[in-house]
Amino acid sequence: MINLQVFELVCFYAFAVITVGAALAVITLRNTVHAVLALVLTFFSTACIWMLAEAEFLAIALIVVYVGAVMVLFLFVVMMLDIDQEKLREGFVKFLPVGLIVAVVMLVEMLALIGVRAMHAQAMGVNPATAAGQSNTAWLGTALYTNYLLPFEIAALILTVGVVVAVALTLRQRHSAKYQMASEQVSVNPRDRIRIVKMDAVRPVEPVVAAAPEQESKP
Amino acid sequence: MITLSHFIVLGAILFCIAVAGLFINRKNVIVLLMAIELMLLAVNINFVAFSRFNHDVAGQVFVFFILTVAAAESAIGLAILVLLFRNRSTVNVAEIDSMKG
Amino acid sequence: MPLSTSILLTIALAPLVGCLLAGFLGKQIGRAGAHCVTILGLLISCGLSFYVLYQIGFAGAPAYNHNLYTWFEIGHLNASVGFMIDRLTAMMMVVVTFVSLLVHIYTIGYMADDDGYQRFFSYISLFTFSMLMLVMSNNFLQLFFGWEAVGLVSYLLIGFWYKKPTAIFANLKAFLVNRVGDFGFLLGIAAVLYFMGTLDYATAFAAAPTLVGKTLAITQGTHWDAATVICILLFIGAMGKSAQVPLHVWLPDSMEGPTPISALIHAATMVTAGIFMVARMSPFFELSTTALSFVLVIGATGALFTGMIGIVQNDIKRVIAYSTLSQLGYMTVALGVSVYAGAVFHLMTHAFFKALLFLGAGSVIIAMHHEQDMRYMGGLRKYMPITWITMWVGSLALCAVPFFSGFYSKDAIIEAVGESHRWGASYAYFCVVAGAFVTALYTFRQMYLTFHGKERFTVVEHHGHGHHDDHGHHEPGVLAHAPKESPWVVTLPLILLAIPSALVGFFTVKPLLFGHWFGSAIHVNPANDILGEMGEHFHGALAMALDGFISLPFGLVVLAFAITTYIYLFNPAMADKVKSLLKPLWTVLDRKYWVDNVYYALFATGSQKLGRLFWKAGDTAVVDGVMVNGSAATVRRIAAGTRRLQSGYLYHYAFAMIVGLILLLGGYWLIGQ
Amino acid sequence: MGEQILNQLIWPVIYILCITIPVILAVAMFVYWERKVIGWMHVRMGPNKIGPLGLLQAFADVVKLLIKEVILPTNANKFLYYLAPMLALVPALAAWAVIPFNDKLVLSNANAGLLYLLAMTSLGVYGIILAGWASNSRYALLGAMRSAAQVISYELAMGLCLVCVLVLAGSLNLTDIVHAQAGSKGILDWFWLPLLPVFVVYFISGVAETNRAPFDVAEGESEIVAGFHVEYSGSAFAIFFLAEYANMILVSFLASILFLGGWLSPFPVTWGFIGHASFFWLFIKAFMFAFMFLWFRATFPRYRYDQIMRLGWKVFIPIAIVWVLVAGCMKFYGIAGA
Repeated sequence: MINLQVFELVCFYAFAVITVGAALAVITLRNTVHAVLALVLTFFSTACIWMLAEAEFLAIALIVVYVGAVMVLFLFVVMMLDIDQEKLREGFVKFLPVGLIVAVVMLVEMLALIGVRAMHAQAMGVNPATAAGQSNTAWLGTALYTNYLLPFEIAALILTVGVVVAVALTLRQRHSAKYQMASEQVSVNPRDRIRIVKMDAVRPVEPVVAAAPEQESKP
Repeated sequence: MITLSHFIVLGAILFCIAVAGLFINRKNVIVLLMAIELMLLAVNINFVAFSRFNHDVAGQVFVFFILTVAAAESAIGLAILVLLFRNRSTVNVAEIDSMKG
Repeated sequence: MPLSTSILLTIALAPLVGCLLAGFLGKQIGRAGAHCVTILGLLISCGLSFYVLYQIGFAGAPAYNHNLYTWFEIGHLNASVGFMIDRLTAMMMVVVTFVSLLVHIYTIGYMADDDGYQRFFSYISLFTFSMLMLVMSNNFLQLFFGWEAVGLVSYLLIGFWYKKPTAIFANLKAFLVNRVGDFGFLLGIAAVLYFMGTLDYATAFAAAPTLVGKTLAITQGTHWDAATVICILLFIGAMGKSAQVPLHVWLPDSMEGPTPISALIHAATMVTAGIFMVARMSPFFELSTTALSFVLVIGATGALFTGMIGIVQNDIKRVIAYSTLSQLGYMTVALGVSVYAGAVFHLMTHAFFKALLFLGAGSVIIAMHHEQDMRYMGGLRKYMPITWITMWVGSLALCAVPFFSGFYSKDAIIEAVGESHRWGASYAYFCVVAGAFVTALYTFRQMYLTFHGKERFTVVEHHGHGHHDDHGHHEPGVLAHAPKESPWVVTLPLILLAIPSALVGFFTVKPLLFGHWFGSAIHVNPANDILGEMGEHFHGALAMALDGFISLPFGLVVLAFAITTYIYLFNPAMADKVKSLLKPLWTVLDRKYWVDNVYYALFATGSQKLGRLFWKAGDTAVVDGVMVNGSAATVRRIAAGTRRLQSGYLYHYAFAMIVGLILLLGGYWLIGQ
Repeated sequence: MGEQILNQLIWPVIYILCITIPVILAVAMFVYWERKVIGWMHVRMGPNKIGPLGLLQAFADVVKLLIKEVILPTNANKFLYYLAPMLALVPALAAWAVIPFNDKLVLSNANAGLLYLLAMTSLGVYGIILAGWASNSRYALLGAMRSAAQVISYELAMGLCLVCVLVLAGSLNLTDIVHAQAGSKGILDWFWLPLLPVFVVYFISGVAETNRAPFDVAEGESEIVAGFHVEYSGSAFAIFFLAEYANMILVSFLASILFLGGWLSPFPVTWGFIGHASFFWLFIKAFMFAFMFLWFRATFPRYRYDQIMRLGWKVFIPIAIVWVLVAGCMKFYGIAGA
């Protein structure tokens, strides 16, 4: 008989291992594109872990927002910029020990604070959303649109500003490109373009010959 | 049986990996940005876990906002990065030290 | 019929309107517009002033005292703007507006070529407004406002030719010296407020007797009589404004301003503000014989010794300026012996004849193309007869020749001093009598040098006429054109001033001096009422003049006339002989008793040294060295250290953050243990 | 124990196969159908040699593709080059997990089914990008960039259209969405009527999202040869092909479910037999949409790239945003929606 809890635990460990492994890959992989993909995997497995915590909405939101949008942006940037990978790797080995020491020290401290051995035996218990008779999405949505309405709107504003800023930063006018300016073409004035000259049909006889010697006789 | 500690420890490990990433990839801005995303993820894991175990919606709401703001942040960060690359032809942090005192 | 408020307001504000129009719209309305509006304002003001004088002085209207506007109230202190019009005020208003009107007219001719024409008219109208506010005030605060405002205009007008360094120096000097006096004046007002609790004249005067017996501890353990302190402080203000020794030094230098200003401000009106103020404060001064003696001695000293300087001056305006100082001394002496009416009477006559003299001098200066040195004049009589005659009228009035207006006022003062038994009165009597001699000496000398004798200038006709407005002449005594009589706008005021200079004393001496015409405006203790005693021997103006011919002062005048006539008309070489003979005395006078030098050494050099000390020790060392540069250097030093932390490398900052986080976590963990 | 393994592991796998195999077969037949239809529209015969009426043509193609060599371009990133087709296919197939065929017939009746769909469609772009980049080819990279940008842009419009639907339905569950369209008036109860502009936007966005004509600049033959999969051949190319057609069919099904009442009959329930709900209706509707894909391809000239982006950002997204408000109002005032 498969114990559901054991199954969940196994799943958790599996995803956790994938998450940690992918995260390690993110920081160690030589190729930045691979690193980005490793990060995508990290997000993906984290989303699965959140599923285990029955936070479905956030799990999917994580995938939609991060995997579907942000990481694609990363990929775009990484691919489009002509980056010298090797130069960026300089000092990797040199700083590896420092990084490891710092990370380990910090981890030990954190674990000590959390109290690994005690392993807070707080079981998951009842899903609060189910207890409230709602799906997780509805539970979160209700909270968002009632108690957290103002922060929600502020977040919307931040996103808008973010869009504007990102566009404003990267927008550049290409002066080499040639455009047709429809408005200018339409509003052009004929008189600016052509000049209508009235001329006699027949060239008049010029009395220049007679006048010339008279001018010369003047001092 | 999954307990709260499972999540928190996972979060801690992820965070420390991100910190280590900051150090060993000290030249590549893109990886630095990704390390920061990892840190945020670690924090978010904790939030989700606490929300789930304390039966409090606030944690998940907070994660929602973090996701939102972090998305905006990385968009702007990448925009700056593109601009930087356009002007300096590098994403090497070691060459970006105009703020040096 | 009581006076109406609107008339009084019109008197005060008409010059202000003229001032604003000429000042702010000067460009738009042009030169003619500027002098038209200001003179119109003055005409209205002057005409109404005569009407007020008639109403108050002769038609029996009651004195006017009302607050028109409350500026602010703090507790019991009520600062308001109001008018107090009694006979004293009414007379002052007439003097001020009449002289001012004539000066306005005169200015048209005098300033015709000046660039600052509109500005000048604006200033003198502003001055008239300020002076009217001063004399019409019914409280100390408004008095102080007017006091400072006339000071301001005086400052502006002395420095009217602001491109001339000497003018700037002179107006700065006037300003600084007046500050000394004004400081005393302000302290006096503060003392009045302290003891009386009010700034209103009527209330304060009514409460004046309560001052008796009150003392003030200026330093620990000393008891100063309150009335004496107040009066001396107020009088210090008068000393500054009325140029009394030792604060007289600014007045001669103020001659740097245009001549109409010298006539209006530095002879006729502003400098007499101090005299007016003391007369107005007579209820206080009568309480303190000490203060009156102080006034007496100061005035007597000024009357004689500043006059003596006038003898050796060569600048035509400076002679008159020292004469003004001397005459102000006479007025002050009159105040000192409680003959306030005499002081004010002399103020009035002096205003006429001194303004006349100044304007006459101005007329001469115009004719001489802005040459002011009398050594290069002489014989002008035939070129400018009107100026010559009117100047003689003014001079005779100044010398107190009987029948001229100056005689009545000055002789009354000399007589009153002789009658007085106040401490210092004998010294003062000597001074005023000797002063009569000195006055005649420098007056006749000036007249002879200017109008009589040989012509000491040469006329060189230039081809062009373009140098007319050139103030700086190329060579002393060389003129481009022959001198000629001034235009009618200049001579008309001379004639109009010559008439009162000659006649006003004869007609007004009886009511003003002996007829208690001022009534309650001037308060004199019965014990001090010298005029009353003199009035018993008074048998009319004619008799007084006839008596004057046999008095000692007139004898001295005749003597002086003889001496100067001999020297300057018949034996010009004698002047230099006398000069070398009395070389030490001449030097003393020429150096003006070294007062300026002493001041310069004491205050200017002293404050310069003090300033240098502050500059070196305080500013350079402490403020700059320690506080400004020091703090900057400290910041720089700290920054130099911390700057190394700002490597500009992102990972260094991240490292710092992480280390901080590790330490935080570690500390938290340790505490948790 | 064994029963549990059966229940929790074996059956789901069988279910998944029951969906994926028909989808793959459907793709094969759809390709055949496409060539036929376009042929008819061009007044040609289309494939007619292999099998009766050329019915086996698609299988012949598959066999040909499978036995062809997969060529790895020089300096290509081998791992990503092979990973990319799978990344393209997996989301395309995984999305089917939440598609309900009728009341009961659904692999996972997930609460957040619509969200899941969004997530899966957003993943599809990875396959494209990685394929373009890993090929180490300018054409491929350019095509990938164009395609990815296009997909992401139209995903926004599409997502906003879905928001309109879920506002009216009040649920993220696809089955519930279909139920919300049930009513006595048949076709008039479906969401296409109150959401008509959004319905049009959604389907056009779906066409653009799958990089189909007239939005197929990513693989525009005349410009950049064949876009991101220019370097692919053999089975790897087949997988991309499979993913694209699976996506087309998915979009057709989704459009039917979201706007045309899924398995509901267009006729009122009271009309007896033809008023009954059945998954045949769903298939008919989906077939109609799928046919329109082909129709578009045969009919319209290709858009220019900037025109595509302008259409997405400046026309569709504003329309969808406005209609979210309109849908909210309709819901609030009870005009439409459950």
